[in-house]
Amino acid sequence: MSAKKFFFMNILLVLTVSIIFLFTSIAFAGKVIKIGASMSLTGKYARTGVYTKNGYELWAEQINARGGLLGQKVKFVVYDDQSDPKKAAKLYEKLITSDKVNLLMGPYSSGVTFAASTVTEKYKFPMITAGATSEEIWKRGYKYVFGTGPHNELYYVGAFEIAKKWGFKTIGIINADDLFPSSLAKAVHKLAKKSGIKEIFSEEFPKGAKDFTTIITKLKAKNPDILFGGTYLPDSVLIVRQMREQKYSPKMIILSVGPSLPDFQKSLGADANYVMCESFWEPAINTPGNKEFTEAYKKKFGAEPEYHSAWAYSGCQVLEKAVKEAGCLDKEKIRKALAKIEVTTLLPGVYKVDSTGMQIGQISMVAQWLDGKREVVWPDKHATKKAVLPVPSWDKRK
Amino acid sequence: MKDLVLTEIHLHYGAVHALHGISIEVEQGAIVTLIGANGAGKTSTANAVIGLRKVSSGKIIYRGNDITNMPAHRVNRMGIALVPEGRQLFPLLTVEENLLMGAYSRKDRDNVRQDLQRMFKIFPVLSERKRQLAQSMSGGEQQMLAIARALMVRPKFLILDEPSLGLAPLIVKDIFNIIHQINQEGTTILLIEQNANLALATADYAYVLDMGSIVREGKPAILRSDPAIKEAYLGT
Amino acid sequence: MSRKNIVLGIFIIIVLFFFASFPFYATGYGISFFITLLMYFIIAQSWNFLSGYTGYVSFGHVAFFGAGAYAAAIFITRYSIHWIFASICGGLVAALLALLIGWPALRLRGPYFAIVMLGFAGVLKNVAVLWKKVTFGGIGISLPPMLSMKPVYYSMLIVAMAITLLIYIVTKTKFGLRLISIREDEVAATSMGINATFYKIVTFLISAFFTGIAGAIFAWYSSFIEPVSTFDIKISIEVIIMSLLGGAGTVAGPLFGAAIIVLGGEIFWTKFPLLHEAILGILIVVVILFLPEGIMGLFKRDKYEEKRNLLIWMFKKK
Amino acid sequence: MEISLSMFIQSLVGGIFQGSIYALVALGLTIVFGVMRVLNLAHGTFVMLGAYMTFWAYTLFKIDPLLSIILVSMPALFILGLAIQRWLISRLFVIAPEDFELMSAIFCFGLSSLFINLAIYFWTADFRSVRYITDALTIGGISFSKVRIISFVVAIAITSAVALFLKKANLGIAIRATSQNRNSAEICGIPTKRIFLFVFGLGCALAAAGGSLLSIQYAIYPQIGDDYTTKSFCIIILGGMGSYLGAFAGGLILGLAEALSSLFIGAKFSEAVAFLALILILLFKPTGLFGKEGS
Repeated sequence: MSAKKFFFMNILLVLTVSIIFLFTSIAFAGKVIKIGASMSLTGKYARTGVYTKNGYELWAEQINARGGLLGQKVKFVVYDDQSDPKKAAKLYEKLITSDKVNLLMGPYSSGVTFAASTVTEKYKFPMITAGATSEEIWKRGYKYVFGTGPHNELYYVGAFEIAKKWGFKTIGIINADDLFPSSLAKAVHKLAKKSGIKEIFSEEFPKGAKDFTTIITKLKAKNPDILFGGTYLPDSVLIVRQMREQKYSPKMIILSVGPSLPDFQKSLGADANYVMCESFWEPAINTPGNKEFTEAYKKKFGAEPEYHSAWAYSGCQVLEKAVKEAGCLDKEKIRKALAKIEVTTLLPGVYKVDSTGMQIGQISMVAQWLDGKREVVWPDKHATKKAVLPVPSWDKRK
Repeated sequence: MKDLVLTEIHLHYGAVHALHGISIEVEQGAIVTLIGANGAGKTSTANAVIGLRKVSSGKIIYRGNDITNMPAHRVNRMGIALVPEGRQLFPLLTVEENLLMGAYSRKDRDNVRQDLQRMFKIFPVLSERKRQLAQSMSGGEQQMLAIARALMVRPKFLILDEPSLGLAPLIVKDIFNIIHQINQEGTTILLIEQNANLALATADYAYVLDMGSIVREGKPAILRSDPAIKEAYLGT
Repeated sequence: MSRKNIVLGIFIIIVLFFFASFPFYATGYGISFFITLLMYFIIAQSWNFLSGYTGYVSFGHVAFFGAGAYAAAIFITRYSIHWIFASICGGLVAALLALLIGWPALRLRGPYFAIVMLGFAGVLKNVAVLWKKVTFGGIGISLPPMLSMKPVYYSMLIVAMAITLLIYIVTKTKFGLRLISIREDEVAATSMGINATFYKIVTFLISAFFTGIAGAIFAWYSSFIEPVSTFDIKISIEVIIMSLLGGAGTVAGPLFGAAIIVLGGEIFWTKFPLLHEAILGILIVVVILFLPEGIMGLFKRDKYEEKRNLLIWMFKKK
Repeated sequence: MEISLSMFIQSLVGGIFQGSIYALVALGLTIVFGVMRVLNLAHGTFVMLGAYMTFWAYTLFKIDPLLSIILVSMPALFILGLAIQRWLISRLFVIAPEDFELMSAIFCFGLSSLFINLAIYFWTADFRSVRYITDALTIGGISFSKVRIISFVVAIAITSAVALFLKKANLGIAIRATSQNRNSAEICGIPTKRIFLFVFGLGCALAAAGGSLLSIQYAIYPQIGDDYTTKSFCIIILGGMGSYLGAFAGGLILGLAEALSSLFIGAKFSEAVAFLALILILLFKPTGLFGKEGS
């Protein structure tokens, strides 16, 4: 054995000993309630992950100002999962066993939540998700994961109501091929069937596709009344641009994710008009506490809140109610409370879950870009404008 | 006057000690030859002079300038050109482009054009094929091209590494005629050859290299009569 | 037995004892951290076995990891096979794929083989996305929840020990020397009567098999797999860096490398949540440029001497 | 579904437009590989940096995106390339001459990881876009997006300029000479180290030009280049590694193959096409479609 090797061996020995201490040391238990979550602070969901974290933090600040939860201060322990499901699973393991957190909130995105929930289930630790909507999460018979926000199948209920009212008959569905858009497309497929709208075109494209010429050419040939796109922001922008180039304009356009972000309009300008999308939350809607939330958010973070923050905040509201209902931090009691309570939050509708923990009470609104603004067009209770349909053809626009 | 003086050159390839302190002197205007068996260190010597291989110790002086471990492209600018072993052409460049590259370091572009014509005159075969890729030519033609490429820089000192290797006797004769001609026009020549008969017939002075050391040196006539040399290198 | 060997032996026994007893006093996080570490041990060693010993550098080892994971997930969910058997099946599927791609691809050398493997991982990822009937496409496969970590931990440990032991044994036999002779000079090796193709393919199969098993156990451990993160090219690169850092073509090198990178990642990523990947990037750059002595083995050893010893050895045998 | 002639032509046009950008980006990669044997896994990252250069030049100083290709993104990345070659990659030649290709690949991966994450850190992961010309021409029922016509013209112009430079200019010939035989180039008086500097800078600048053209067509984000790295590798293998004509033809072929496969079998297969082409070429004709057996 060379001197170099021997040196390495020594280093390894020191490392192993320190690891033993690292992982076996019992976390210091303070007088605060620790709420754990992993969040996509870097990686592909970095942006939305940060919004979600902001929502959590704002709630924590406010509840501490109100005197805390069960009389104790709360504190978030948030780690970066790099938008990687594998990392997130490990982090929940860490939060539960090493940090010994008292409560858990979910990570961002369905894929990450999938992985995280397998860990929380193993430890029988209830977790409220405020960033995952794929119903697949609740189809596994898990008992400890509770959804907030409308799940995929509820995203476009309103949109189809509108479509039926206008008498649209056919739909074309295109979507990116990864988890979230695929499951949205599946949900839309079901909704269309239920509403008696015929699906005459359907196609998947690789995530990050850089050219939609061919898909749009095909859509144009089939010419469905409604175009649904399961998209992210870059694809949604590109699809609208290329639709304009090819002068393709279906009677109704619904795209996911992209149009619900302000960048959509920034990138497209007037071309963004008439595109519809789901909307979980808008600053202007009249849910209880919404105005105060928006104000507080602007004050704390210096920017307009995105729906992710409101959603995260609402998830915490549910957690707050459930803990109060349970009266203690016992996981089983909290789980039982989560399964039966109904909570009004910032989001439209009422928090209510079915027997699997899947959200059924909160609804998704429908928004449409009109004159450079995103307006709520459904449900009537929250509507700020009436939907403008059918979408005028490109040469008739201003 | 000495053109090139090598003093106590040592050279290593990794753990292999290729040159064991060799010293060589080349008189201006002469043809000096370096003979020896395969692996004796002949190409290593050429590479050390031209700057492709770093020497571990020793000095290389060219016309009073220290060129030890100078990068090859700068050695080239000092007027030393190499016709490398195995030709080492640019296979996917045309004959003309290969020649142009030979004159890359020259600033006088007009004269380069003239020299190009001159090469075509000396080597008519290249003129016929100037648009062809170098790799498409026969071995003899490639050797001509390699020599012509080296001449394009108007060298004052030319090193030829195994110019006869793998060529038919008739072509070898042609090439050696050209070498003589170049020498007569005033270029000093260091000729590295395995074919000792040929080399000794051409050169003014000779060194014999074996296992990385100079074992003998002298006028060709004297070396030729040496029984040991006769047996080892001249095949008689 | 020399004193050094005794020290080494004691050291190995301590390390093994530590690994074997770890789950009894560690937290869940500690165990899951070590499962990840062991997983990287396996993949890095598998890569090392192929690339460190034969010189065929694979940039797409994640292909076998993903194939193993998917195969196991499919066996478990469709045919309700116990996960341990499914893991072995996963390894076999990976080996089968290795045969399929290796037979033609191992004729290529240098950058071409590296890139064909990169492309192969890309193809498999696309298969996982497109072959919806079996893989459920982008939606992924969710498996029954894994309720106890200890069996997963010990199976990873056993596989990691197995591949390490295998490499150790191979280096001590003619088989290993032949692999090295292929790495050093394939033409010469062939001319000495070594059936290079046979040795390369066998090595490739074994390498893929173990990587596949690691993927399969991982699938069970994480209970959910989907194409993008399962076929993440980063895994391929990470194991290469681990092996290089520790020393490719050595028995212990990749283990050190994996330990340093996994542990380092863990530390950086809690300390610098926003910059840790940039730090990993810097680490790669610095290690390759400024710490070449950290890169032992294949990439820094004195090749001339080694080749000479090897040739002497080969001729003696003849 | 019935495919009409106009649909076919429309996808063909889309494919060629897309392919021209692929060709431009791949040309940079193939020059760098051909001359220096660097497997530049950071090539797409330079595409991303180029895109951001154009974006910032437009946002902060209102510099026209097309102008900024020549004024900002190409020069900036050229200089970055010089610096990387001068202080980093040139050391690799010394450290790992035998395993240079592998080491350079991993090294570049590290570099790309560094740049991407710095981009996320400083510029955030937000999607950005330059709003440029957005309308289209319609000729005989086929629409031609103006911005893509412009991109096509620019891409072809830059590609041909570089091709012409490599073919005719003395420095261009010297670059080719260096790629074929570095030692011979040295003995001919070509300063190969300086050629390497120039070549790596040129490779980065070409990536940057591609990035600038992306920024006027798409929303850009820090990971946008990743696709271009893998696709460029597919292209240069398709065309023959180190072959300039091959990179150009390979780019167009890939663009067309993606468009036509999405027309005839479905868009979801368009990504797989690139990888499949890569594998098939490597297995059956490793020198690529246009590769020549050189030294």
